[in-house]
Amino acid sequence: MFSLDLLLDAVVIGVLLGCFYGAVSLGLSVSFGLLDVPHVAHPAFLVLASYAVYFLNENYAVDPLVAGLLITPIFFLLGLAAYRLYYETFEKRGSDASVRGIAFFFGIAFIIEVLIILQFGVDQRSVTASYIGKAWRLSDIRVPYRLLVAFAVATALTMLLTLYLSRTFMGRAIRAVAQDQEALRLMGANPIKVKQWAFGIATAVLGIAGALLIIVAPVDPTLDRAYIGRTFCVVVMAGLGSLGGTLVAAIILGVAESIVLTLFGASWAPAISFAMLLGILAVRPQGLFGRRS
Amino acid sequence: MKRNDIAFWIGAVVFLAAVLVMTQVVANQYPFFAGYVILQSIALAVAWSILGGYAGYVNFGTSAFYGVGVYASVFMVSAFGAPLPLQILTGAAVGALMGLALGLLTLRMQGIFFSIATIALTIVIETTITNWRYVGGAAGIQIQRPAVTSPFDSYVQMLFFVQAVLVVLAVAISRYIQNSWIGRGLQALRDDELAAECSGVPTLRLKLLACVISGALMCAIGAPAAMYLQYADPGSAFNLNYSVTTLAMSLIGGTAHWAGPIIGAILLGTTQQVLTVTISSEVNLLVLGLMLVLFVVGAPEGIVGLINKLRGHRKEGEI
Amino acid sequence: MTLSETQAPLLRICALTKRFGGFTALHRVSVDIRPGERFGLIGPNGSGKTTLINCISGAFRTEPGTILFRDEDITPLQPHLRTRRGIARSFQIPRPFRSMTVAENLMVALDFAAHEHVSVTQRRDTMMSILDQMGLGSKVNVLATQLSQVELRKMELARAMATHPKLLISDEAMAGLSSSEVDEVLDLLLSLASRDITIIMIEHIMQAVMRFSERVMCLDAGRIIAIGAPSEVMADKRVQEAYLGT
Amino acid sequence: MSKKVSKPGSISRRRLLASAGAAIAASPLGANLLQAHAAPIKIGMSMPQTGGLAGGGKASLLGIEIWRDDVNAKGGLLGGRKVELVVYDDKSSASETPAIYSKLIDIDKVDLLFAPYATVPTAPIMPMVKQRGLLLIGNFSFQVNSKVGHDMWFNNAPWGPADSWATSYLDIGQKAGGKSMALLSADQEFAQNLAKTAREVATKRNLPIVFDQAYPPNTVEFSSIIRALKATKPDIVYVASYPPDSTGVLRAVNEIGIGDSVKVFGGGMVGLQFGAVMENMGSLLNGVVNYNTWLPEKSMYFEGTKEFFDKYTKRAVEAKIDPLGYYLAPFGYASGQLTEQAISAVGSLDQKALAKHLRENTHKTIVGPIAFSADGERKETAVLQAQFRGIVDKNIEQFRSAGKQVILFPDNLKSGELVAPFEAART
Repeated sequence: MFSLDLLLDAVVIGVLLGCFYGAVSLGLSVSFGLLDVPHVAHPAFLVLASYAVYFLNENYAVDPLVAGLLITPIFFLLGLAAYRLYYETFEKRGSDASVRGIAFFFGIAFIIEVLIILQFGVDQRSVTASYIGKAWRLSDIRVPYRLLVAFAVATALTMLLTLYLSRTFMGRAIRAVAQDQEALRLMGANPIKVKQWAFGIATAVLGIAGALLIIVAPVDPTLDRAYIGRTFCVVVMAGLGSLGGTLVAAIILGVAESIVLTLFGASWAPAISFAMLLGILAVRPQGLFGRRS
Repeated sequence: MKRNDIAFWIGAVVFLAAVLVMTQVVANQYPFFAGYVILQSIALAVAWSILGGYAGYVNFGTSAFYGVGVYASVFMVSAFGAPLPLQILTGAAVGALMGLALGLLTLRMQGIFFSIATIALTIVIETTITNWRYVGGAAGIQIQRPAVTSPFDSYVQMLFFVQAVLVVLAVAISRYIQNSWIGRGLQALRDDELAAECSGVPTLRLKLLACVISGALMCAIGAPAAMYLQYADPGSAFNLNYSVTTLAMSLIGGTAHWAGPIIGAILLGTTQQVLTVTISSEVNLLVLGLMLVLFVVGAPEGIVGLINKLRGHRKEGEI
Repeated sequence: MTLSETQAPLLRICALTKRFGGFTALHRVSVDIRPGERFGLIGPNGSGKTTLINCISGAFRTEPGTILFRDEDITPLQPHLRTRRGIARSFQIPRPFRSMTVAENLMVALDFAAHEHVSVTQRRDTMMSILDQMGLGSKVNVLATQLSQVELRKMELARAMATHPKLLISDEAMAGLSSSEVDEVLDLLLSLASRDITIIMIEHIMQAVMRFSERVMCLDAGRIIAIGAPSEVMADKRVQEAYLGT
Repeated sequence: MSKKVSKPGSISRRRLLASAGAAIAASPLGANLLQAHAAPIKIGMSMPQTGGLAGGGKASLLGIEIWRDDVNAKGGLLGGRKVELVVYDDKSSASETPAIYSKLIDIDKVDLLFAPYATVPTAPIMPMVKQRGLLLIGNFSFQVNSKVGHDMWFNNAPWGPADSWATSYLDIGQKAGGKSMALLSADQEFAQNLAKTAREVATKRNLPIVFDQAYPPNTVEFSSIIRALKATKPDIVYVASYPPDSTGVLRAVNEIGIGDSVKVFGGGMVGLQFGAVMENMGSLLNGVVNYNTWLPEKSMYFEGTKEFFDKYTKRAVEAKIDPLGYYLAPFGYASGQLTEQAISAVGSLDQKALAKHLRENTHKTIVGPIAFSADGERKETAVLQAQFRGIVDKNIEQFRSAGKQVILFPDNLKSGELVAPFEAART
């Protein structure tokens, strides 16, 4: 069944799929990677964003991407509030927050899940847009526009965020707070404010990522559970806090998954991806691009 | 301390005797069905806490161990028609090996990296079982129960008793660990791994030991579930719920003391059983979510922590 | 250096090198520490002092280079095995076991690093005597997180002492303390040294180093630039440059 | 613990009151007073209301509730005893149902048992009901009794013999000139059972299987797998998929193309029966030949069918449940009808007698006449194979009219002919 054609195809689709995984993991790369918040509710927020996009698309015929942009300010505020709550309950009280932090965010994830069910029911939902359901043809290769959109948005988001973190004052402060809180305090900035801002941005990014999620495939209220493994896998594989690395790791994952789906026993795809993660973690616990020792 | 030991073992014997009497006296089957699930929760939470509580290594892979226990039984029954004790022993052995493998693989990982690795491990194992046709694969498998052994009248009563024995076993082990040098070493490495190492604590070996004990127990606890359900499918056996509720039970109860997970499991497990037959809808999940958030925020050290606080003094370590 | 030849060294470090990626933190460091010596280790920030300690205590793996302790090559040993052979340390930033009381902190060391089996009551006695000696006797059942800075420093030393060390490495145990507290800790260290414990002291507070050390070594950029009697080292031009230069 | 009576699908208290109010209003006041003293007939079941099967579970339950309200409006059973449902959520999981059914039997002491929707939650309770000699009306589980061999099990689903499903689909494909088959299935319980029978039937007929892959749950993107399938140039594509995947597969087919060789595409795609999914997919559905259980074709209307759907539509919209409800809801109602007829005929709640009556007779229901074979499955399959035609985007109402899903099988219900090849049928 092996053919070069198919392999090429699988790689192309895999890269695009990887970009999509990258886009939905970017926020986590900031919130977990840079800020050390064990944000297992990240995928729940993601699905929530998808439903918000669905709501706007269904009722007001707003293009999903535009809808995604429209909800980013709301998600930014949501992020600010979420961090505040997290800070007040955990970080302020000192160490050993991680276990309880995980439980806390699991609780939040369940609450979001139920709220979605109560509002939208348990059926799966999807959006309509001109670029969904059609493909771009390049000789023999056909690439769904959905994935191209995901690709474009993912790369744009990564670049914007990277630029933001390296060029703006606030961005540099965010990176500094990840390295050394005390140093930042000495510089006269309030690390808590900085972290809160960063968490807001990480959550705001989810608005657009949520749009991508529902553009690429339909969503249902419990979809977040399937993405806990995937998003954390990408961020950890990349090495904490490396945005570019996140995209690369996501692409590696996407290509591996796509190749297994196409050319080998498809049913083994999840095992392959996650075995890869285990292997990488065992050899390089700091991830592929991580700088921490 | 000696007196404590005696009191504990008397308590354990009384508990088992009460369970045994209950199986002989109570004819209604429902208490055994519901009770089995609650006992299973208790045992899982206690077993989880050995690694997750004492050592602070948060294992998200409870469902992986539990599921492997279930499928170890399925395999032993399909291949050899093995009796229940042998199924449980096989589960324990496989679980110990799995714990060892997890420990070796994740020796160098700390904190959340370890947790992520356990998620990955869960997915890898679930996929493997899903693709293993001999034990039913994705389609699931129905299992026939053999005849029940006396003095029990029904199989579920026997399973109830067996699970109660597993609870006592898990609690005894957990309690022994807490009060021994192992527990102190685990606590030290949870607080600060390098400082522990430099105080002479063999952190790697202790972590491995905790992984093996916790893994063996969790698999052993999962093993009788094959006979309880008389059916196994990967989706139910590897359900994420086991991982989350086990974690939740331990935290709600408090992980610093061996009694914490028991209290948490009784509280949450009973609540869930009651909710299943009362409200019985998505609100069930909402209650779990709210309980998690409220307890984690309001009682960071769990119920055990609350009790200690109310008593006004911290429990002195049993030195 | 002549003295060291008359007596077998307690600790012998041979051509120790430690790299982090492309950065060489220690470059072919060789030094012998005599039994019972009070050894001062100085150097500007980032000169490799703490790295050297981490290599001795086993937190870092070294290659190439060997470390001999009491004529045994301990280079391949894990930290806890080095502790059990008699190397104890304190940390620059105190690392107590936060969920434990002072007593429990010490019991960890007593449980795991004790050389021979001793009864629980004996261990308790040992613990109490160490704490009394450190002036922490009244804090036995206090949580480690509730200690003051100087008490934390003392507890770190007490915990190190509980491992029955032959060599104690004190990593800036006086940083951030008031001058009276510095004297307190210094007296403690001197009293330990008087009981046949070899001590390596890393310190920035020069008066303390001068008062404490029989011999001082100065590191700069991972190399030894001076070693000898405290006054000689202080007088060394390269040492002065290293300190002024940063 | 307060006894839960008739737990509706949604937790909305308002709706609960509303439906209770409706039931009371519908029954004549006199009858109401008369029956106030007669003990109700309690029917117990678990139903997935959360988790992966919740969508189907809620629709199915609503069908059963409509039957309950209808029968109570007529004055109940056995001389005025009202029907009462005792329903618990099994969270779509196998591990919950043993305790729930024990509660139903031992604590609630229900008179009759219905099975939960789908195979997974049903499987663990089969040995239990067999051991206790209880009647169980199945609800769309697949071959769950084949190993257990319980002679008081009756499945409401139209599956019939295990292989009939694959047989009918391959018949259609082979008649259209299909000489090879590709098999794409979800690596999950139901889909794998379908795939297994498809393999067996194909082997029996010497139909070469050129592609056979099981994709894992939660697969996001199907482009690459469809590309691989396309490369094998199959004539018949048999897809056994689950709701989220069904959308993904059809999208990928639309984008990547499937090739001109394909005569028929579909077969066992779960999800293409649910209103929300069909509405979302719209024109992507065209040409797909897929299984179904009930469709608004003329041949499908029996006594009471239309009235049922009138009631269903009204209540489903309020409860945010599948507004069409073709797949499960009428069969939930039919479960009730089977029970109702058996109780009326036997004149008591004696389980053995009820089972005997169910086994020996043909029963009239809103989904047509039902007769059981010895294993408790339908004697003959009534699984429809239907082709989507002329579907437009974003319009759920279109699925209510005839001709949108043309029935190709079985012959007695047939409402049109296959359009092949697949590509030709898509426009």
